[in-house]
Amino acid sequence: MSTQVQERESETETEETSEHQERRLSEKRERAGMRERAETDLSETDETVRIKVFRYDPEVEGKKDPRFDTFEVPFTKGMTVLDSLIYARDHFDSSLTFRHSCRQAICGSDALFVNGAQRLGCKTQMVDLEWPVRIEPLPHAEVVKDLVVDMEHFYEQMEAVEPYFQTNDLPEGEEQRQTRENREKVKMSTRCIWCSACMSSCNIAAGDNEYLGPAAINKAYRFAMDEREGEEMKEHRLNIIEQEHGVWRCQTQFSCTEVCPKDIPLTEHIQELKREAVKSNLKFW
Amino acid sequence: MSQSYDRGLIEDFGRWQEFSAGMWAWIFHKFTGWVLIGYLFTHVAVLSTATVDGATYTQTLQGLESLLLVRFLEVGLLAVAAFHILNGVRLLFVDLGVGIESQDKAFYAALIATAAITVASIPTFLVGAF
Amino acid sequence: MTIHEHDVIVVGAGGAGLRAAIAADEEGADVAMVTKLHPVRSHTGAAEGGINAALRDGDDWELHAYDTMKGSDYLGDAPAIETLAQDAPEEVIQLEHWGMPFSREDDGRVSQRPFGGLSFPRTTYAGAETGHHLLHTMYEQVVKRGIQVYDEFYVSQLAVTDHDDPEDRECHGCVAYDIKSGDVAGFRARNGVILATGGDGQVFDHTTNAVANTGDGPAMAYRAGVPVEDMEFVQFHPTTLPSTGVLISEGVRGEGGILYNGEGERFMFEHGYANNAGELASRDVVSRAELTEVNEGRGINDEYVYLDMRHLGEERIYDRLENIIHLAEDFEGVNPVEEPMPVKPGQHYHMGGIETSEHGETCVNGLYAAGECACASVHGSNRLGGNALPELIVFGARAGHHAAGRDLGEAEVPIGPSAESEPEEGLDTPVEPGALDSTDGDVAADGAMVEPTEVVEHAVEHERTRIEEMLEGDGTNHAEIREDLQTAMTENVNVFREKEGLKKALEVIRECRERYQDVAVSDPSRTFNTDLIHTIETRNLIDIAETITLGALARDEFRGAHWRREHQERKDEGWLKHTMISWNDGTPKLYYKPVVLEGENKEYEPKVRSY
Amino acid sequence: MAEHYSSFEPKGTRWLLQRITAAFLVVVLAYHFLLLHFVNHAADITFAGTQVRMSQVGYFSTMVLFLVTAAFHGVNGVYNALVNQGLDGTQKTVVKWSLVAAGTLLVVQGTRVASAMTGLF
Ligand SMILES: Cc1cc2nc3c(=O)[nH]c(=O)nc-3n(C[C@H](O)[C@H](O)[C@H](O)COP(=O)(O)OP(=O)(O)OC[C@H]3O[C@@H](n4cnc5c(N)ncnc54)[C@H](O)[C@@H]3O)c2cc1C
Ligand code: HEM
Ligand code: SF4
Ligand code: F3S
Ligand code: FES
Repeated sequence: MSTQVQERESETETEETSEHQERRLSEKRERAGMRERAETDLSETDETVRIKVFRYDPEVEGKKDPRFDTFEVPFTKGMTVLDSLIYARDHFDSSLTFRHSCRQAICGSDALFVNGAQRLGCKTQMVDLEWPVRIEPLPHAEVVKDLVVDMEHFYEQMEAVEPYFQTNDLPEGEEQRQTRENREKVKMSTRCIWCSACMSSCNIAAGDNEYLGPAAINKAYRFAMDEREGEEMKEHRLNIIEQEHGVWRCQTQFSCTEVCPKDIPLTEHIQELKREAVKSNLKFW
Repeated sequence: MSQSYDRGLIEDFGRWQEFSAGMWAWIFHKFTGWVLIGYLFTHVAVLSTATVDGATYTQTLQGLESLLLVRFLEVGLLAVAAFHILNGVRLLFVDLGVGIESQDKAFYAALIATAAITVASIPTFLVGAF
Repeated sequence: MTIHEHDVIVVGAGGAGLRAAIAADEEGADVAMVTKLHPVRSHTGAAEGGINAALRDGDDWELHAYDTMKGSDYLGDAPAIETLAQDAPEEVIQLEHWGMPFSREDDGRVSQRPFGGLSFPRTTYAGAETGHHLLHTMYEQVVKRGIQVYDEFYVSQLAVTDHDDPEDRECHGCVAYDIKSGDVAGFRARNGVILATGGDGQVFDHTTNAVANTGDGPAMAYRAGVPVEDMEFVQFHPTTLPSTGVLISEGVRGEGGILYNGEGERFMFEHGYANNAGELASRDVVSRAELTEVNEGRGINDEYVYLDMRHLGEERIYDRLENIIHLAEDFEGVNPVEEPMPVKPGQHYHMGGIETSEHGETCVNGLYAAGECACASVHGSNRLGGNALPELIVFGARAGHHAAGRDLGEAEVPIGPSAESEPEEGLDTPVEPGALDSTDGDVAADGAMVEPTEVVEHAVEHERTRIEEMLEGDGTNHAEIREDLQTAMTENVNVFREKEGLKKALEVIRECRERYQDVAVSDPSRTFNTDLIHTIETRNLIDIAETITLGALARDEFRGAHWRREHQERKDEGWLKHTMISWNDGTPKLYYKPVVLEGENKEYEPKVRSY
Repeated sequence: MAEHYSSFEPKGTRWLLQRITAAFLVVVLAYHFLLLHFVNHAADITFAGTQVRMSQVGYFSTMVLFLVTAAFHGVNGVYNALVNQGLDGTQKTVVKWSLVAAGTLLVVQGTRVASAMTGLF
């Protein structure tokens, strides 16, 4: 026989489930019930789902004034919001524009405003929503066209926190050591996929354009809490997030934490940085 | 270059139906905070009658207290203060990173407690007003 | 006309592109990245499993090389494989030094785990999201170094001179469409262009690849004269969710998950596909078994089979396979604790690609390729799990260094049409493959034109006209063509391959070409016109699909991921050679190039590949 | 490497003070409400009664401290709220100093009132 590769991948890391994951699980269990109901309803009624999609194109007559278009999309089990958009584009209107790529909640392209909440299109099951489904571009961002918003500002904020590892003493030819606890501590913060859902949901970020925003602060947290960077660098990092439009702007609205598709406890991270900043300031008094 | 369509401020608060617990808590806290500082200024103004003489002071206070409206406003003030205090405590816990996962429950608890305190205090406030 | 000028232009910003850009920057070159997606959106982020590197005592690069050669079914080139194994440890340590959050052992060192086909647990990982961390860590370095990134710029053509012999041609840059503004811009590369455009899974209708993985790099390089290598070797994964192609890892079967057909039979045993290993048989065996069941009418909805893990018990599932619950729920709407998960085979990785040496060079001067779009070749006919990520960083770095001028010595993997050992003659194709008529414009300028900037300008002009025509014309929508192409490929060129099916596929591909002749974009807008982008991509898919099918038709043996119904055994006698296809200015030419089995210290002996 | 250039970080400090004053206010405000609405009904307040309470040094200083903290907490809160809504530039400076003035005024006037209540001065 030619190919008898025993490809055994054990992709799951045995990690303690954090409280957030716990919460998410219980939410899932609740939703399972909701789904059953939705499905039984479905089999009896029509098999299409109506989506109302925000349309805007600065160049095209008739689309210069924003409007909503309605599409009737055949429903299939397991259909996500993104699937419905793809269907509408490929079958009804090829000019329907939205960003998407991975279809598995890892590229962060398709954060949308779905039925009044920031969600990833590819990770939102139609049956979990109320129909008709209303799909809009992310609030608090400039719309380029249809569902595409300008991400430049978000990227600028992300890049303002020196989002790269910096350390002075690296061992020659081998890795730096890091304790499991420390890796566990930064673990959630490293999961960010730059989707900008959090930023869009935060009212402070909406009002104060210079506010770093939850994602960028979380990025800063990811490095500030990484023991490999050392104490001195941590001070430097705290100075960055302490600026006028840094952590102090956060009013613990928790919207960011609610919408983050990667379940990152953003508010908690921001709060921890505030405490760290206060502590480090106290040291010098 | 394409120009972009900015949906402006309607986005901010036009969506209040969608707000989650943390957002409502933030709004209420803001509102109650403003009421309280507003009250503090008025309060000091009223009390300033004490700088004229004792009689004016007593007269003013009792005069105000005899107004039914003021009695009701006082109940309102208590409600506002109670919420601000309770949610303030919730916020302090959030700041300390304690029980962050239950922040939404804490907000509901604060609301309920505020209502309870307010209702329970009505007799005390209104006594002798009628 | 906008022309941006840099020393090195990297096309694509996934793992390979980012590493290449950093490498060029390390050499002091002025480097820019041009990418159709913002770097962090690249599909490298989807990789979960890990990165193979011999880091520990008891392991060494020679073992890694040996495993890889064996895994490749002796179709990998030894110098490339050895380079991969030798450089991987250093590159992985480099990633760690850039802050990549690897999983850790108690002593604080990075964790490694066992993986299929490896003789040592050398798969270094970062949770179940290794690719995500790799991608982000390297993008962070790009930010730190201030490397210029032109994101949401779609590269649609290379600026290559049109000398008759591809080996005389030179690449001076590329043309990109600025998605946001609609401007067609030229990119002039003083030293070199590095293609790192990733996979091409969209050739099939069901894939674990991203929607953006459309094989643009290989298609552009191919049309510019660079041969593509081993295109028939496409890896399929047996357990992907039917509606999205999201991968359900082998972990489920590893923990005891069972496959059932529509009649409730445990078919791996009951229908005798793998009486010993059952569900744990290798990827290709399981994939073929699933498809046989479906084809013989025992599938569910004529499409998929069930992967059931309910018997493991809720507790064990939550404990070991929690992420699977989320995947199934989020992407398929199925709660695997309560119901079985529907699964079917999906395209996963393309071993073949742009022919390169182990320095990433192609036969066109100044044109490099690295990552999944390239074929160095390290994976031969079958990629081992965990070997793609090291490929990105090792060959990405080498291409970057070389393009920026570092001397890496003479390459040992021969490249270019002159490496031909024998031409393929008499391949029986039902239709003529290749271009329909004039191929004017595949290469940028006429031979007399030597001024590099002019070559770029010429290419820009050409693309402008092409785009203008598509925007203004009236005609077929590409989506239908793409759909038919994908369906035909999945029907005929997936894990099951037989002569008639392959021929059928070639006919459909030809039809698609014809229909593409009068394709037009219905969205007239210049702003973020994804309709236009997808239309251009579809052209690339057609070319790639054709090379895959031609390769598959030519190779009448069973090796690695390539299985032929009529030829179910490996034929080392005649087939220890790479299938090469060169565009040949519109009339594709098939030929073969010998495999290099001569390593640094030893010659690899083809052995039976059993584990 | 950036040195820690400032040992007194105003933003963080105000944030911290806002929390500290809040913690203090919880206690004092609750006490204040209980005392003046529940123990002594507001309607029964007379200058004489106030004077008795105010003449105790402990009570007097608590009330002044209450005033100062509440003034800081309230004014700082208002300032933060405005800044969060995007107040910037000169406007911000103007608001800032107006608020400082208002707060100071409040404290000064409040202290004068409190002194008057003691009847000592
Ligand atoms: C689900 C999944 C799991 C995997 N797991 C593993 C694993 O555990 N271990 C492992 O080793 N490998 C794994 N692989 C394989 C590996 O992830 C890929 O082979 C690898 O990430 C490809 O990287 P790349 O840099 O070549 O391309 P990509 O990361 O796909 O990047 C391509 C880049 O090219 C750009 N681009 C494409 N076309 C154009 C154009 N025309 N113009 C401009 N820019 C363009 C894109 O914007 C993108 O930035 C997995 C793959 C998948 C799909
Ligand atoms: C009694 C206990 C009190 C507690 C526990 C408390 C707590 C808090 C906290 C924690 C904040 C900060 C919110 C934030 O920045 O996120 C705040 C804001 C504020 N507080 Fe209080 N407070 C109390 C009393 C008062 C009093 C007496 C006043 C009035 C003088 C007041 C007025 C304000 C104002 C105006 C704000 C700003 C609200 C805003 O954000 O708009 N508070 N309070
Ligand atoms: S923190 Fe969460 S919501 Fe915000 S950008 Fe990252 S992944 Fe998206
Ligand atoms: S929503 Fe905004 S206010 Fe803070 S908690 Fe999140 S950043
Ligand atoms: S498509 Fe990638 S995150 Fe949704």
